[in-house]
Amino acid sequence: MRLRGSDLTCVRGGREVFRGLAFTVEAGEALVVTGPNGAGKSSLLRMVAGLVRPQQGQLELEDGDPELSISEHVHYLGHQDALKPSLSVRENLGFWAALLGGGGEKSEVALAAVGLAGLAPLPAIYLSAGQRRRLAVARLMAVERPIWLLDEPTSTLDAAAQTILADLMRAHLAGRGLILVASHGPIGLDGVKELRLGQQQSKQRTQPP
Amino acid sequence: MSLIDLANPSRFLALTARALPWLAAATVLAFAIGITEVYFAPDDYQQGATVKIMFIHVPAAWLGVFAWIVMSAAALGTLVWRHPLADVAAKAAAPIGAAFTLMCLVTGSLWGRPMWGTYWVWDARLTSVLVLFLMYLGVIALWRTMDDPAQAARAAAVLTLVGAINIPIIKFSVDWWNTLHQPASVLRLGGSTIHPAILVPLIVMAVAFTLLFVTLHVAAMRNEIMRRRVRTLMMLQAGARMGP
Amino acid sequence: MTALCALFIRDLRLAVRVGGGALIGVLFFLVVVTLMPFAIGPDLGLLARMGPAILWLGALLASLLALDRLLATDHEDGSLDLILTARVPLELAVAVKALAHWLTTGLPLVVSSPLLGLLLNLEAKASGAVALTLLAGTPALTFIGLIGAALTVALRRGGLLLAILVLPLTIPVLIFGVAASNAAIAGPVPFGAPFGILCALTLISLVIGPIAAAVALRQGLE
Amino acid sequence: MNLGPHAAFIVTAYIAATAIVAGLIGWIVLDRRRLSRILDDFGAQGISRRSTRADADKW
Repeated sequence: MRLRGSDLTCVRGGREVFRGLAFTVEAGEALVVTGPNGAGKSSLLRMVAGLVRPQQGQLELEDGDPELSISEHVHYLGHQDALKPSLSVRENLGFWAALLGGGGEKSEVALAAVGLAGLAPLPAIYLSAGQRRRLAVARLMAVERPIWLLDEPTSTLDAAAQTILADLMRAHLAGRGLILVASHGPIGLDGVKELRLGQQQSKQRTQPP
Repeated sequence: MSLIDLANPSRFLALTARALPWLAAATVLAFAIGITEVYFAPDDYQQGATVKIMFIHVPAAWLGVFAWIVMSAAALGTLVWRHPLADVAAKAAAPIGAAFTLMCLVTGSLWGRPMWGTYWVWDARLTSVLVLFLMYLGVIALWRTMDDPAQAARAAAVLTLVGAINIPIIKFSVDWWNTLHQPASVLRLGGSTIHPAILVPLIVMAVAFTLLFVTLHVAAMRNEIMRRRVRTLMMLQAGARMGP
Repeated sequence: MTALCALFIRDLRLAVRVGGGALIGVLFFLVVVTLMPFAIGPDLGLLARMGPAILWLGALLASLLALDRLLATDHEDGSLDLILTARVPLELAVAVKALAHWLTTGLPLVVSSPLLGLLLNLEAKASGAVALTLLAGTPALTFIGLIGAALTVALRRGGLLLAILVLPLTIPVLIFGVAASNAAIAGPVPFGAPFGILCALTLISLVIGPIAAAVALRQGLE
Repeated sequence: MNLGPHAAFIVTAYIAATAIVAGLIGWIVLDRRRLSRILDDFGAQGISRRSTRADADKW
């Protein structure tokens, strides 16, 4: 499986966020998207998830399920945790597992893996920001999807949870999955490709055609 | 046993655990006497046997007002002294007051049907009770919408006190509106002079209803305290699990 | 199918839990209908004649009131993004959400309307007719409202705009709903004709609502 | 006892009043059972207000 973007241009609110962006991610590879604020890291991830339309350019997925669109291949972990405060931890995860197409038992395993098994019957309103993030991460395990799009996944996670997430990512890569991570800091993986967003634009500015 | 002792939730639970059976027994006893009195009460020369509905209708109306007074007193406790037990008292009183107000409305319309030929007329008293019912529902909705009980208590307290000031104004306006439109043929519920043979059972029933309210209110307050303990424990549990 | 079921059950749960506000609409309905006689006067004959119109207007405003929660809460907490990546057509997903919304806000209005009919001195037959037309017509209100909810989903204060967008679209439903109720009570038009049109309006909005809402949501992606 | 021509309304009024009171009592009793079960569960897990934090003793 290979995800390729070519000549991508993103315009948001009349402002050009990036232009002529190209990248390739192979199965078993992780691509870390870096750059200063406003460089378009989140926009790129949302674009792959099908939540932002590219102004120009193409996104292609080779060897994917031909019946499904790219956005139906992805796990999108955005800035928001998509949790309902009045539902319990288990109900929250169970709902996303069922909606995104996963099984019930895996949800329990996922809850245990992120250290929330003991809190399963608790309404999500009682969770701290870090615990909410863990619950969002549990989604990645509860449902199998080949492409992971993680937007600042380590923000609000403590060291232990960051280790759990890094282990999850390694396992996903070992299972021939793809990962795109937008991040400011280290994500705990070795040997990953990097895509610098701000650089590319400044390069274009310094070397005019 | 001073009021300060009562004001501690744990003490309140311990004390009411002992008091509740006695309250319940007193309520049952009062109702037994009241129902007997009602059974032997004479018919009204004008309204016949339907006057028997009055023995639940009027006490229910009284409790509908009384519960709001209790809530207002509790609201003062919440706003002035910030006492958590006052929050609990206010929250527990709202659904009970609403239920008695509903009872007043239902019995009133069942009483009115033989008198007026229709289940509802926009009679000044009944209409005021209907507005009171709506205000109860508003308070309950406010309690249900806010998650933080302390915050909800303050909001509900303000609403309750505003309501307490407004209810007489509403009552006056409705009376005025009603006399403006009132067709002369409509019979008013409840006369100004009540025969003693009817007054005695009415008072006994009012006492029985008040005892019932106190019993239910105390029981509901106990539930409310337990609900807050559950909430506290859930927050503690979430906090205790911060590690992996 | 399990995905849509899960969405349906979750929306029902959210509506009945604390803060869900499933019964706020009914409360609003009750208050609006209670206010009417204060403006019109307690003339029972007049109230009975205006009853169906009052009930229909109340139900229309009440169902409008709850609409801004239909999609906006899911947008605010990021749930809508994930629903877009689910392997179900967006049209069906929003239709299921609208259906759950109707069950928790529209149906209580229908159920409570006979009770409010009592306050307006409607006879049992008239109350029944109003309830029947509301049962047939309120789904149309929800599904037309779905379009407005999708259009205003990204706006901070979309509630008022939503009302302005949706209310003109509901005029046909109001016309035929009240007409059918009145036809059942007094005539002279037979009940069947306006009621048939009302049902047709509902069926059309059941189809158009989700499709238009899905288009609006996809267009709204930036 | 002769309730006159409107006996049905009187009986209905008393039944309605009884039903409302029964509803209140039922709600309070069921609520109490549910809450004490949850509290017992917490007790079984060894979580109590005193064991974890002192200021939680408010309730």
